Amino acid sequence: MTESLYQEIILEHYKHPHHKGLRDPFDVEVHHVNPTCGDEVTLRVKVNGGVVEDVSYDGHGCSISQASTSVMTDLVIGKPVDDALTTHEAFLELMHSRGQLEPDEDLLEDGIAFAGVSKYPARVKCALLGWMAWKDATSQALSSDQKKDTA
Amino acid sequence: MTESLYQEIILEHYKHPHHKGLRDPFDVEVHHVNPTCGDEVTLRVKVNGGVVEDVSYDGHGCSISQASTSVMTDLVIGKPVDDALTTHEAFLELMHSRGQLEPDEDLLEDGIAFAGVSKYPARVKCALLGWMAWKDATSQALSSDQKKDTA
Amino acid sequence: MPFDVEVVRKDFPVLSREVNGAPLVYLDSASSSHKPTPVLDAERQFVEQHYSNVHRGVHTLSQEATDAYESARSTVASFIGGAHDEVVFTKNVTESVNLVAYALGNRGDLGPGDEICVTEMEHHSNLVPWQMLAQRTGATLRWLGLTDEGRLDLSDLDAVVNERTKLFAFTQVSNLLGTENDVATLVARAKEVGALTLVDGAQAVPHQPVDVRSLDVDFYAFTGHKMLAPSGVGVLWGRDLDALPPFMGGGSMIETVQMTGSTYAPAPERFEAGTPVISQAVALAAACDYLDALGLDNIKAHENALTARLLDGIRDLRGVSVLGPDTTEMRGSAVSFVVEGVHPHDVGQSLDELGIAVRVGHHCAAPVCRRFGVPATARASSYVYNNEADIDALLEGIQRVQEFWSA
Amino acid sequence: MPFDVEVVRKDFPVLSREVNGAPLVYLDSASSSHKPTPVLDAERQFVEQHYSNVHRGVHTLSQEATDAYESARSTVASFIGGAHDEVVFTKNVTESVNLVAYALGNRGDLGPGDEICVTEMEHHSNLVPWQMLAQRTGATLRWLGLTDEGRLDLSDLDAVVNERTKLFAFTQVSNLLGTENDVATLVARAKEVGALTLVDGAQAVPHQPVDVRSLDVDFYAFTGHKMLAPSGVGVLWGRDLDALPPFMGGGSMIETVQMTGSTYAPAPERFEAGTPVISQAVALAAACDYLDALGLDNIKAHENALTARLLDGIRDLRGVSVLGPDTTEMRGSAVSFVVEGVHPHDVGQSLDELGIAVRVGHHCAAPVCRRFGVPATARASSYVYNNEADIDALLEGIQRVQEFWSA
Ligand SMILES: Cc1ncc(COP(=O)(O)O)c(C=O)c1O
Ligand SMILES: Cc1ncc(COP(=O)(O)O)c(C=O)c1O
Repeated sequence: MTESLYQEIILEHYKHPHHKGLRDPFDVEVHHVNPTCGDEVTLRVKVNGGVVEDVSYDGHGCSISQASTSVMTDLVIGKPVDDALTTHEAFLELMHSRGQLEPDEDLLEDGIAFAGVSKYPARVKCALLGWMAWKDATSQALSSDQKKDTA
Repeated sequence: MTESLYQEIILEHYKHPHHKGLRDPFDVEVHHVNPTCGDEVTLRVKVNGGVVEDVSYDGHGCSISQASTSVMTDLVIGKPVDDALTTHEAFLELMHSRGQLEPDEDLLEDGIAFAGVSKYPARVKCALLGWMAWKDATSQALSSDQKKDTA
Repeated sequence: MPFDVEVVRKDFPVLSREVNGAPLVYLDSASSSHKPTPVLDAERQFVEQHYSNVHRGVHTLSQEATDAYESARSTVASFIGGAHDEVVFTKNVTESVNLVAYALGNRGDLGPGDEICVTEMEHHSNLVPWQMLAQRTGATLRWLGLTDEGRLDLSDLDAVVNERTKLFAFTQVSNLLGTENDVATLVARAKEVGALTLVDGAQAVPHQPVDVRSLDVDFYAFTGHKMLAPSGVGVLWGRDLDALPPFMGGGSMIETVQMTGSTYAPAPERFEAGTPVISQAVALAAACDYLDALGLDNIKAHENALTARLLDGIRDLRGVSVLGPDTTEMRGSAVSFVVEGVHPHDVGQSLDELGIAVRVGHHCAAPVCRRFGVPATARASSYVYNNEADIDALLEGIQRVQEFWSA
Repeated sequence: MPFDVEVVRKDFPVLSREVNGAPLVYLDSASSSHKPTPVLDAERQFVEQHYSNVHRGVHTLSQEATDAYESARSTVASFIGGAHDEVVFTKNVTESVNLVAYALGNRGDLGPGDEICVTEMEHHSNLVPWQMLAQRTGATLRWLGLTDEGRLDLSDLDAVVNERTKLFAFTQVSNLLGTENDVATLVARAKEVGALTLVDGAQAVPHQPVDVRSLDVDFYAFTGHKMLAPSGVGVLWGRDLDALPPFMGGGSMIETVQMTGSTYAPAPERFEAGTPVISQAVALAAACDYLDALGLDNIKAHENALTARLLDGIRDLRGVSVLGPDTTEMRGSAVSFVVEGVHPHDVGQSLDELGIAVRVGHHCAAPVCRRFGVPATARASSYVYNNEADIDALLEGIQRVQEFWSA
């Protein structure tokens, strides 16, 4: 079986996901669903002083969605929110590149393994499930933070 | 110009229609329209003792509808209603034959000129306009006759 | 002619394609079928030599096109045992169902207290239109549930289909489970309570002989692209279409039009607003002829043999289970299966890497997945052009998938 | 490339046909156009090598088909200056109009006291859906009348389009009169009163450059079969389709489905219930490419030259009069005419005997006939493949018709 889509790195993260399991403390919890395949993720974010302090999650789904969420946590935990958002942007861009983009390994690290996924439009949503949940949760965390600040 | 559709007889009746103009006395008057081309006919029927005593009409339309109505009046006026209905049936059958039927000249007389029309489905409705109006008016005349009889 | 799948295969150019370096094994016909050369040629020949708009002209091409279109209607009508004027050409079976839903709504058939009945195995196209109709009118949607074997649970049929039921809509064959329903029993109950019946024949008409008169239903709907015809053409058959008010308004469906109001043409024209699916209808008729030439009984027997081979093969595999009936008894050729420990998307993708095309997901029947507690399934479905080698390739492929994902 | 009609003609096999012993002169493209070989080949190549259902699979063919379908959407969107997600594929422009009419109704936009405005020159497909919507909701239908020249009578524009107007639907180019309307003036008035605008571009998009953004409308609808594409595919463009609730329910238009209720996908999927018109959309994109390669400005210039030749020629004939604008100023290529003393059906039939195809009847715009006091007209309409010889044959043909019928 060829492995054009299923890179070793993806299989590794799928079989041994990082940071999996819901943890306390957290600011925001979100639940995202991919209606076309039923993949689900519940994801928590803790932001502190402009830094992504923790991301934890649980869910089920295909290898792509599970591995991609695992890779995402590696890339954002401990990073300043702004840097994490930049990484998020870069991953999004890669996913929409239909295989036309050379991914930036310094920025995306294990995430570059998903470059091949961008050639499979039906799977792009899988790869983005965890990332979108993180973005959503982080935005909520930031805006409730802001409210606290201005209150 | 070929004359496959426009037989001499048809052109004759079109240019010099028989029995045209509304006349008294009559039992029933009907108004029929061909919505696809706007052809119209107003037609009166007088039935007496089981015989079609008179049919008169007015209207406007294409050569086929006008000529066909003219031919129809020739064929039914003065005939026992039953015979006229048989002729009507035969004409209907001819019109739906798509050129596959050898028309009965004894029965249809000038009506056989319309055999060619049956090959042009778009024109069949034109050829039937007056005939359908006559059938409608005659049925009404008969049923009101019956009501009178049974009253 | 005897049914020879190897001869049939020659009519489908796509079957000589390679996918990911392997010969294509196409097991996704329940989603959409391929189209044989004679059907494509019939459409092309019509378009190149006789095309014009229909119904509205006296010129030669317009008459030829009208003849071709109306004779396609006759062919399609005969194919299901109906009459010419009982057949409406639509875009797909989804439009056919929506047509009836909107027309019943426009007629004012439904209101609070009335009920519409469906089943839990419906394709979204025979479910969502009724949900929307219920929402618009205040009527209540009810449904028959499923047994663990993937059959309709008829234990509460009499309660679910009752005196308040105005319409009972159900599929003849499930696209996810493969289950064939006993139409006679369901229609009998609907008749007892005076409900109209609509049968979704999308998965039946391509695969087995169907006779709408003996089914004794009010409406029967199916779709061309699953039966060797192009996309873009569906069918609604109705016993008494003239009793329905129009759905869409526009050209061709009218009798007289004034600015202040219009009157409508009789069926079937009343339901074909605008320029119809002309060349697609011609192609659908050619597909009916093609299927008739093969013989629907032969097709059914051929598919049953393949389905049995697949069901038997899966039974021998460890960690693979089938959703829906486990034998070919009252069953179509769609076989949904789940591979333990491997997500259906990964199953489908891995099979594709071997050139094997199966569908994965909820197959537009999400409630069935929910009923069986799975997020999705993989589904293999065979048709006239599939052979034993295809089934064997799939069975072998599933094992390779298992190896890959357990490594 | 310079526009060379003789080169173009080679792409249309039907043009080498004979009709009643004479070479075909096809002047009925306003009703439906023929389809060039490159468009037919593009569809066939797709169907034979890349066909599958779209949107629902991970296997290779399914992805190729989805790519082809979605890239067709982009091509069609660019063709009219719109964006990918603003384009919905329908069956024909009639469905596009009905989609908006039903969706507005479903949203509850209209009720007693509200008004819908149209014009007296609308095709039935942009009139009857609004009559039906008015009937369903209790809203009032109003319309702009016509001048004797066949232009919109704008003298009461401000009264007819007023604060109660919720939607103003009008055609860009009349299929019967040929009149091109001044969209900017009409849209400006609609904007003043906050009414939505829908433009029927069925007779515009095939013949001239159209840019929906500069037209500044809310909805724009057109149909494939009049612009070198197959029957069975139409388009609805919308500025903000996500604001509309669904029209038809079914597969592909949903987000989540439970038996108790469903949520819907964003536009454009929300409006494409069921298997879409896949290969027809691919063909429509090929038709857009074909038209783009010819150049819409070239096409418009070519047609204007033919229209001028025809209008000038008819002006020289005794007993023949044109309905609608007498010059090419703000005018399409459809020319309706009446031959004194000869019923339009007889005109059309007699011309057909000479191999000349024109349309006769009310052209699905019966109110226009009524307005001009004729039961029907004959209509000649030219397109990319017509040449001066076609126009001359028609002018000569009309004279032979006159001779025959005055004999
Ligand atoms: C101006 C106009 N609008 C609408 C239509 C209807 O198009 P369709 O029949 O493709 O829906 C036509 C053509 O028939 C037309 O010319
Ligand atoms: C049982 C059933 N009903 C309805 C449909 C919908 O068909 P279409 O998408 O052609 O409208 C399908 C196929 O997708 C089906 O399998």
